[in-house]
Amino acid sequence: MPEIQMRDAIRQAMDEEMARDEKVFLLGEEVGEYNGAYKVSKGLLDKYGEKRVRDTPIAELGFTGLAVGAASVGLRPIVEWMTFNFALLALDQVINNAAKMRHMSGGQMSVPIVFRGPNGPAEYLSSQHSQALASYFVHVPGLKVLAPSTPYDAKGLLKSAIRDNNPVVFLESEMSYGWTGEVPEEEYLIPIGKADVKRKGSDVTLISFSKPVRMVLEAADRLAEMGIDAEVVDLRSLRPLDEETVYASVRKTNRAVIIDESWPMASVGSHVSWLISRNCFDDLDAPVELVSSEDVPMPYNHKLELAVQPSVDKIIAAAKRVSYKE
Amino acid sequence: MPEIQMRDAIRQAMDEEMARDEKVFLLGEEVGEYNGAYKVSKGLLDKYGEKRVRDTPIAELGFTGLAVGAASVGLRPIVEWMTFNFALLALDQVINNAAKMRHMSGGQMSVPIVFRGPNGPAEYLSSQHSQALASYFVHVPGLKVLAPSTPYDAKGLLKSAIRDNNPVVFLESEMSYGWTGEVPEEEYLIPIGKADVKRKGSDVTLISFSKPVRMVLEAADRLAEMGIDAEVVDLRSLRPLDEETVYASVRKTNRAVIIDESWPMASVGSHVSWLISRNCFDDLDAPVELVSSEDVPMPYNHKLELAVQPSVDKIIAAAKRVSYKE
Amino acid sequence: MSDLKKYKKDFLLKALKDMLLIRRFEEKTAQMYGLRKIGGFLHLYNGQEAVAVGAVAAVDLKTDYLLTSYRDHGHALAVGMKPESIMAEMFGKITGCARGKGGSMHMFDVERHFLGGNGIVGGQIPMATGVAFKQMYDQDGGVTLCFFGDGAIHQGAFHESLNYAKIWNLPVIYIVENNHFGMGTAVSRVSGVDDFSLKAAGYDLQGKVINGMDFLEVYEGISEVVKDSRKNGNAWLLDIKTYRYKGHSASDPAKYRTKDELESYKKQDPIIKLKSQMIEAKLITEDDFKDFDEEIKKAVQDAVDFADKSEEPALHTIYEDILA
Amino acid sequence: MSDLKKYKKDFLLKALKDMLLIRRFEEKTAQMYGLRKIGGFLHLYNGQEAVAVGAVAAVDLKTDYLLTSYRDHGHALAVGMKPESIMAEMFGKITGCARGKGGSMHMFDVERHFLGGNGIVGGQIPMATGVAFKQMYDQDGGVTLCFFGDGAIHQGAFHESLNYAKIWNLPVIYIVENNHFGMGTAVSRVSGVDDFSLKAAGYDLQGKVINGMDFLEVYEGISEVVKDSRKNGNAWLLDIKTYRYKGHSASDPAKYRTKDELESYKKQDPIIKLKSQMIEAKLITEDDFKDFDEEIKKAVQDAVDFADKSEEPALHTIYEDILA
Ligand SMILES: Cc1ncc(C[n+]2csc(CCOP(=O)(O)OP(=O)(O)O)c2C)c(N)n1
Ligand SMILES: Cc1ncc(C[n+]2csc(CCOP(=O)(O)OP(=O)(O)O)c2C)c(N)n1
Ligand SMILES: [Mg+2]
Ligand SMILES: [Mg+2]
Repeated sequence: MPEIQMRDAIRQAMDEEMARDEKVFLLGEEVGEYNGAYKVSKGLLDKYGEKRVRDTPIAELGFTGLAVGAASVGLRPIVEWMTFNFALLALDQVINNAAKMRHMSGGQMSVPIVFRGPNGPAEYLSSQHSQALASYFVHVPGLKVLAPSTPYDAKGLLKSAIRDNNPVVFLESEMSYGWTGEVPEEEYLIPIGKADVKRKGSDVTLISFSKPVRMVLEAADRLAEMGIDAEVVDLRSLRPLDEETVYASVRKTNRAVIIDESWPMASVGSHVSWLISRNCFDDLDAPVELVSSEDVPMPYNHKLELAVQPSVDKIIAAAKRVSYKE
Repeated sequence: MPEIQMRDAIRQAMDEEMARDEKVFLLGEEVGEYNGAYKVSKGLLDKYGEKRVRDTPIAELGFTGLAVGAASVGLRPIVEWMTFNFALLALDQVINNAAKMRHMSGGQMSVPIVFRGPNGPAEYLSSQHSQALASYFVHVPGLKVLAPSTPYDAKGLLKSAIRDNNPVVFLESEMSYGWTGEVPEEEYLIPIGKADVKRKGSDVTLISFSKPVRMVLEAADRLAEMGIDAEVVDLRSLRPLDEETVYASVRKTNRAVIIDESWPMASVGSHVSWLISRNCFDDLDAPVELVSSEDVPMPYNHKLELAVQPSVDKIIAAAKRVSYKE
Repeated sequence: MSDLKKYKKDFLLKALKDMLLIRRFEEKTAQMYGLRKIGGFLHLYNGQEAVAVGAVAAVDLKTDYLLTSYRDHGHALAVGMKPESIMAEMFGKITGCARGKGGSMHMFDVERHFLGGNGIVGGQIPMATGVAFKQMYDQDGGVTLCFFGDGAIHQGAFHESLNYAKIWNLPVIYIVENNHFGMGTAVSRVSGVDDFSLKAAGYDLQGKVINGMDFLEVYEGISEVVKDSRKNGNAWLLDIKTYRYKGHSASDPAKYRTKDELESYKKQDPIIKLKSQMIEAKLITEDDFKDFDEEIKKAVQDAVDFADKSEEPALHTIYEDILA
Repeated sequence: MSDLKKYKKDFLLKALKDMLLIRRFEEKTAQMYGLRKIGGFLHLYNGQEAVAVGAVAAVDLKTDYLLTSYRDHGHALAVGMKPESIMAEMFGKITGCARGKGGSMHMFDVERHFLGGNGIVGGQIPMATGVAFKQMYDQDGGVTLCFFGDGAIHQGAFHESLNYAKIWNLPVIYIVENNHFGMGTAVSRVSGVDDFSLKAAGYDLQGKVINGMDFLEVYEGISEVVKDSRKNGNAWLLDIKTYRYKGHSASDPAKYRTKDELESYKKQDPIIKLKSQMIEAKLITEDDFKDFDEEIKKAVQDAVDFADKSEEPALHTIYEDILA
């Protein structure tokens, strides 16, 4: 199988779906002539032309709402937000229109649209540019939310997202665009709503999604050296959430650590932590631990910004804590 | 002590602080000539004039950001959002500016501002107008978030909020503006960051904030008739969160139910549920239960909208469940 | 002054009946609100009838689309939605157009190309721009009518949308339904300009002011720009001056305006005006008018009866209509 | 053409030196980025120097305020911030103006009335409007300069702000620092209008186009409107045409423009221009210039040395500077 970068996997998904269905089009800042701020859409303008690959002005509320409107009459837009930090400006159109149209119309409307782009901290960007905002979307019924961690998952899930008849928020990550992984040449889809056990283990369940999964797998390798056999569950789909896969693992290991790079309060991480606490109450041998980012805005200084985020060491410490092996 | 309405308590707080400090001013849609969409600011325009009570155009991002700017150079704005549903349009200015200015400037700036207005469902308004969005603000470091449930708390907390040198989000509720309660004539302040035990009890801890607290107290009365003695903790301050008061109660009752009118996923309710699950792990005799709104957009039909939200019956059922008395 | 004689009787009669239906429907709706059959916010359209009816007459909803705000009953009726389905929606019944999910602010009829009914001031403006984007994308010859209030024009969504409409050549007609107030706030208190069509130039678009108290002026004014928009993909910004007779919503006593102002507009009532013109032109008689007014009142009462008799949605429907 | 002779030598010399400091500083900054002493996004100001320096010369930062975007080094230096504190900030050191929290995009100096350094395109526009609101509220005679790029003008925040400035009479000067590109996107590809000052009329404000490649034209143009704004509380919208010599950020090869275009602007370089004018007017000699260029280069090198030698912030500082 060819090894390709995450950005290529995402582009392949868009490319294949654009080739398959001419209702699919891409819009966003710098997606065309510039080939994408992070080169995710490289070559798509050349291939599909200006009609289907649209550079927008810097007016997020407008192009997001425009895409919601276009989707509601049969097009299938892919909205690229240059980063999710800027999506705060567009949130009203996502929450009050995309997520509500079907409901308010009593099922008459549907809004087949994908909102994608990098979420979460990159490097050296300070606090306005380094926010992991998954919880803002996961909170809201009427949306689906995906957060893949590998090129394989990204491609398969994005293709499903583009074919889905609902608004799907697709969280990528600037730091992982360059990560490589195997992606088959033949077409495949990954169904929305299924978590993936990325590593089998019996002593503790480590649960994560998006960029941190790689770090979690590294922590699991280190834990193995210490005699702790960790199972790693990659949620992949945050809404709907595959609770069963999570509980099955925790019922086996009796211990869980959630790793979420967002702030802790009212986060996806703390939500999953509670779900396990409640639904695996009799199976848990230790409290569920959450390794999140510190509850602070992101500083620019690199040492500080690393200290703020989850790390292999923090994950190991939490896994040892729930294993009572401190 | 005089019994006054919630709306009057909020107005008194604004009135007293405006009288005390001429840097304090109020702005928002219909706060002046119309005396407030829900009459919370009634009489303030007459008393303080147009300089300090400003009717705005319907442009939430603009007036919110304008107030953030004014606060950053020494004024103390109170921003009234007609409802928090419309605050989604203004979120960028709250999250990326108000909550970040101090941080990005290395402590040079401060932003003494209050964002207030009704949050959560009212009645017969369908899904765009019935969202409980506490988690969007609680998620974010750099903000404080308050959610009082009585006129007394509202007044004392709002006065503290107006005097605070940080951005404070103050969650009210349309349905409770008419609720009455005792408020002393002499001046008082309630410190930010302290929960309040609204009812003492020994069998189960019911934890809530804002509008649902009243319903929780009603449920507690009904539970008492059934022989279950519930303690009711009103969080009041969601960020910072008074974890100690919560844990002290749960360590006594060994059982907890959280009641939060927002959607369940990545909510304040599920966060507090996890905190208790983790930090009272050895004290809990039952899993922590969350009574939230259903994970659906709010329908217009009244029976349906009531069915979607927490209710006395749902709270009782949850309390019985954690007491193993189903 | 437009010339009545240019038009066939049927065309004018339909307009008159459509406006009257809206008026009678809103009167009944207000009554039903008083009886608590309808809850929540109720934004009535009395006085503004010529705008929705004139606009709809100027387009073809087979290819064209229409979006508006929460003040949407007039548009719903103008596009041909059944009074039954609108009233039942406001009664929260399963037979309502949105199965009791939306209420007064969220009328939708996708088949008739009426896409709501948006409760967020200005929220429909980017969406409507996107509907026009689809029309441009498919080159299907359609145009989109985007209605919003004078209060909505200060929203950022307006500004961003007009620029898109210009740079991408989108066939969208932005219609400020300028009833002079956003809730209790007079236009002049919150706007630097009186004439909103002035704002078009900032986007290199064209603008126009239209008298919204006259059906034919609305119809002709919109027809003209629709033709241009359909042919050349030009977007337009129309400031249609009108007036709402009732408060902002059913709970608003409207103390912020004078009786004189209200009366002066009522003297220009679009229904009375078209009616008188048609009687003068001998196209109808006073008796004809009375007859179809009775018919319309009966139709409205039928809608109430239908809504009354309809079932409430079952509880399990709260989990429906969320995902496709 | 403005007349050099109207001005004192000191005034012109300060402007020349300020612009040169910015140029040399940015050249060094680019170098430091190459050496990975600086990380993240780095938006250089080369070519635009006359705008910040001309504008700052036209105001009094004891009463006036200035806000800008992430492309903020030029403004930081123009208001008089020490190169040390700016460079140290970019090095992420505790001696930086934001204690290593902000980096290149977030320069702040509250004492000098410079309120950032905002990373959200258009995010500073409502805030600056609010700073002017305070000036109106206190009637303190101050005005606020609000800088933003040609890309930011399509943001809703722009539209909402200008309306507030008009209806509340706020003394704010909106300055489009029009360098013809928003990242890789030429103005003409995303804007319906070429001349942004046109947009002022939509708010009943006044607008003006200014040549941003000439210090005196900027200075005089802004001085004039500042006078009006200070006196009458009028807001203005200025479209100042300029050009950035470097890519959007340090990682951008800027393939979206031609060498010719770049060269044509470099021929109008504001520093070379003022220098030649001053030499011609015999206010300075070529040698004078070389001398203070050396001094400036040394000052910039001192800033680097200072930044290099400064400490990184301690880990516990991550919990600081969040709440007051
Ligand atoms: C974003 C937003 N802000 C505020 C409101 C509350 N609100 C509803 S209608 C209205 C007035 C709108 O006035 P206008 O646009 O002139 O429309 P009209 O009601 O006159 O038809 C306001 C402030 C809202 N629904 N959405
Ligand atoms: C709201 C928002 N959207 C997108 C970005 C990413 N971004 C940063 S700078 C920039 C281009 C801005 O161009 P312009 O306003 O012309 O300013 P210039 O960089 O030319 O000074 C973009 C798209 C951002 N920072 N904020
Ligand atoms: Mg209006
Ligand atoms: Mg630019």
